[in-house]
Amino acid sequence: MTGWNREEIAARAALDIPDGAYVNLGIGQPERVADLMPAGREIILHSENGILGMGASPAPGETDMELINAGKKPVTLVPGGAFFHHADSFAMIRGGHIDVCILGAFEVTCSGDIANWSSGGNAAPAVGGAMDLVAGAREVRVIMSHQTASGRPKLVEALTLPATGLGVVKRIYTELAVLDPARGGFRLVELAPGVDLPMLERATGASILAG
Amino acid sequence: MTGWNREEIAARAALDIPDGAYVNLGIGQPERVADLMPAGREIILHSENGILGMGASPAPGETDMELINAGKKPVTLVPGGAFFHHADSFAMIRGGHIDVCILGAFEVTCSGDIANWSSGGNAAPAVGGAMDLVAGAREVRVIMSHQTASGRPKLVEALTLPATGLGVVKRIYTELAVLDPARGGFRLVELAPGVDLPMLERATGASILAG
Amino acid sequence: MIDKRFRRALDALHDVPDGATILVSGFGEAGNPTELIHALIEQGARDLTVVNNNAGNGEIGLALLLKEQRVRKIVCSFPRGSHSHVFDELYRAGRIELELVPQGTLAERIRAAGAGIPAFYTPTGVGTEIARGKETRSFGGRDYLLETALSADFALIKAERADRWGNLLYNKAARNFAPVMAAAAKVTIVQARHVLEPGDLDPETIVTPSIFVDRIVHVPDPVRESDHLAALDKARPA
Amino acid sequence: MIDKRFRRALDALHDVPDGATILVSGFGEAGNPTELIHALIEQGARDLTVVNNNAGNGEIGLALLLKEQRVRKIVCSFPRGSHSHVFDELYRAGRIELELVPQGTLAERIRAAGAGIPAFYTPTGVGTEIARGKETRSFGGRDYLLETALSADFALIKAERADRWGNLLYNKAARNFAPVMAAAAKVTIVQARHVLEPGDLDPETIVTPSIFVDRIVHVPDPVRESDHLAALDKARPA
Repeated sequence: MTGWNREEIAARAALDIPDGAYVNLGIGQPERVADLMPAGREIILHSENGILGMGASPAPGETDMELINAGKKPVTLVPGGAFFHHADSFAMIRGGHIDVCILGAFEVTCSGDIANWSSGGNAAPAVGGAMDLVAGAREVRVIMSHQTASGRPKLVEALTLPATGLGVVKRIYTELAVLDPARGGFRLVELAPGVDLPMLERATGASILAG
Repeated sequence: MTGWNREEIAARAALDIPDGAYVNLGIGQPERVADLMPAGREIILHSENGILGMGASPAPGETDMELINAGKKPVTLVPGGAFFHHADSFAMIRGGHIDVCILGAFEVTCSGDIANWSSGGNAAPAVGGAMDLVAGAREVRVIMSHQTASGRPKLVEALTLPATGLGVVKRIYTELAVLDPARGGFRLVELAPGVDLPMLERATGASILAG
Repeated sequence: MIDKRFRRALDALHDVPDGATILVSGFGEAGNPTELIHALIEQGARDLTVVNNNAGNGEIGLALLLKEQRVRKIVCSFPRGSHSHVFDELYRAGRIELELVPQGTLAERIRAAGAGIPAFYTPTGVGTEIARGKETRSFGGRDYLLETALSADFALIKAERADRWGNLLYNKAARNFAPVMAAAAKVTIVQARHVLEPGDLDPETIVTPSIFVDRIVHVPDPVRESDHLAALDKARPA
Repeated sequence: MIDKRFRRALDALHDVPDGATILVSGFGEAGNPTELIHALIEQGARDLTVVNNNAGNGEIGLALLLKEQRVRKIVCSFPRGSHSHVFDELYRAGRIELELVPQGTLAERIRAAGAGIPAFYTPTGVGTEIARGKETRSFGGRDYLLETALSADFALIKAERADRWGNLLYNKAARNFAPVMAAAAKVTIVQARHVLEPGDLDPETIVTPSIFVDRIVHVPDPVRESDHLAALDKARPA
């Protein structure tokens, strides 16, 4: 087996979250992070739809469709959690109160630009809270697949899709590696098991800066 | 006895408030209106410091200094009342949700201009919520004494003091009369007992439009 | 006496004219005033502008209103969904106008309308297609966009508990847009699971004070959108 | 583990530098963090800018901070009061700077700072001395003033109940400015009558979520300003 599976990527991203952090989880892959919190830390999860202290997925049969996450899937609330309205929720985001946000992405560049709201074409665009998050969170991280289904790199030198934000992404988690956008390329932080540097370079649309 | 006393003025102002109205009471004379609500009506009083459903003054010995009105005096809360923070309180005011506000004033003109925040001189000015109220309430009314302590008219043609708002006052209650600012003078709505028109005209710094 | 209760949803919606702008609460399935929207379908108003975070799911509530072609324009942040086929088809066919607004800007524009703020600056969307045609201005060395208040003729919202005066409490994440929408419309209509008397709600815990609410309809057992979607999935040809 | 509790107020205030801008909650007597202010006096920071609705009463709390000449400038809406003699004298002597802000504009400027809004337009103060030097702009045929966010280094606020994470509830009209101030400062310090564990407060009723709070000091029996003022009045020469 080569690389991390989806659960392992989310767990790897979770591992980087410090004790006491307030963390927003975006739609899609990042949602899994809520189920993979490292033991021994108090990390407070924020969901854009008005939840602080979001917990893991509920046990089967205990779902409540009025307690859902940004991806509209049922979640739970931890002791110490709170509910609030949308303007207050985005005051937290826009006001710089979120320590870390973890987003999904269509493309990320080595300058930290991110595209995740419009895939072009005639399908309806859907921005959600992503532009607020990249403008307001203190640190923006991304969980994404390394390439498209058809094998095109998603870590690139320049966006081909409409930008969500420019120069904002600080770290990327994929099935192949953990990488940081850096001047002129992506700096390698960690390779997934069974992945070597040439393999990573072939799958990436920009230089890999190793070491 | 000539004219209304302070209690009677406040009661007269209260009488004009329709059933179901949301009413803000300003500092000073208007505070008394809370104690003089006409029977048989549900009128909801707003206090700028975060109260909707403000009630009358508390019985002696039942004061709570964390339940006070805009003038910092102890009040009560009626069933159906609610507490909220200052930004929400002024959202109610600025957002046009208050049906009637009743303010005190240093001067009001027959054009509806009002001055009630700065008496000039070297005393510190104090605007409070008055400018928000005149900008946001659907109808602005004033309870005031007709003249200064030294006998100068306070109902005038043009302000001599810094304005709180221009063209906003719709009705004035004094110890002598109820008056509406109108083009070219104050339109007489009602004379207090024992007051006649010449008396009112002598005490007023602008024309009285009778009938 | 203040009594904002209406016996039937249809009566509470009697005066919605063609061309009205309507704020609709809800995020995903949580907080959708489905029964009020169904009454609006019955009522007949058309050529509507609807503001909601999403663009409807399945063929119920907002999606059904869209399917009945009663909506000229939708203002939302995230129209895509696993069950947004009604919107998707109308959009692809060019039969509905979409104003896409970042979610925080959407919430803040509605909040501004309720608070008497005609416009504000926000960092959200600077340097993106969302900034197109908008004023950009620098404060303290950072660029911001000017965004304007988003007010409406009506708001349709869902609450957990209401009293006769219109004080409201919500349930969990079903709160979402309802409190800001309640304040931003000329007429705010609420469907509430429980309707009580003034004094029954703790004044420290009221989320929407009565001043923002105009009409209340008691809907004790609202439809569950998830049941509808599950049935829809089951009926779908394999 | 998240534990924002400090055993002593003085420790919670250890890093307030000279020249700091400090938001102080309270309206009249309700919600004043008197014990935190007294700790600030002991701590020694000077040349402060203080934001509060009023300018202190008697010779306690904010009035005492003023009396000790630790405040260079005060930003408030209503400095006058029946017991504001400390401020009155400093002001008349030209020994304190006053920035007078309409109360709703004050609340909204603080709220904007916490919400990442650098500036907004408001109808309040148009055509008055308050408008002097401010941009006026028309929206929909009405004039508005541009007002900017009012942020701070520290906020000192008083709450009724706090949990270890920093979730807060208030008591009645003592809530006033505290929720918006908590969000607008780099460091928010709370004095709370009761300090509990996460989960002890109902998540539907929390007014200030923990994300806005940095430090908590347990002050179970705060001083009552009205007792102080009554004693002051009694001692005053006839």
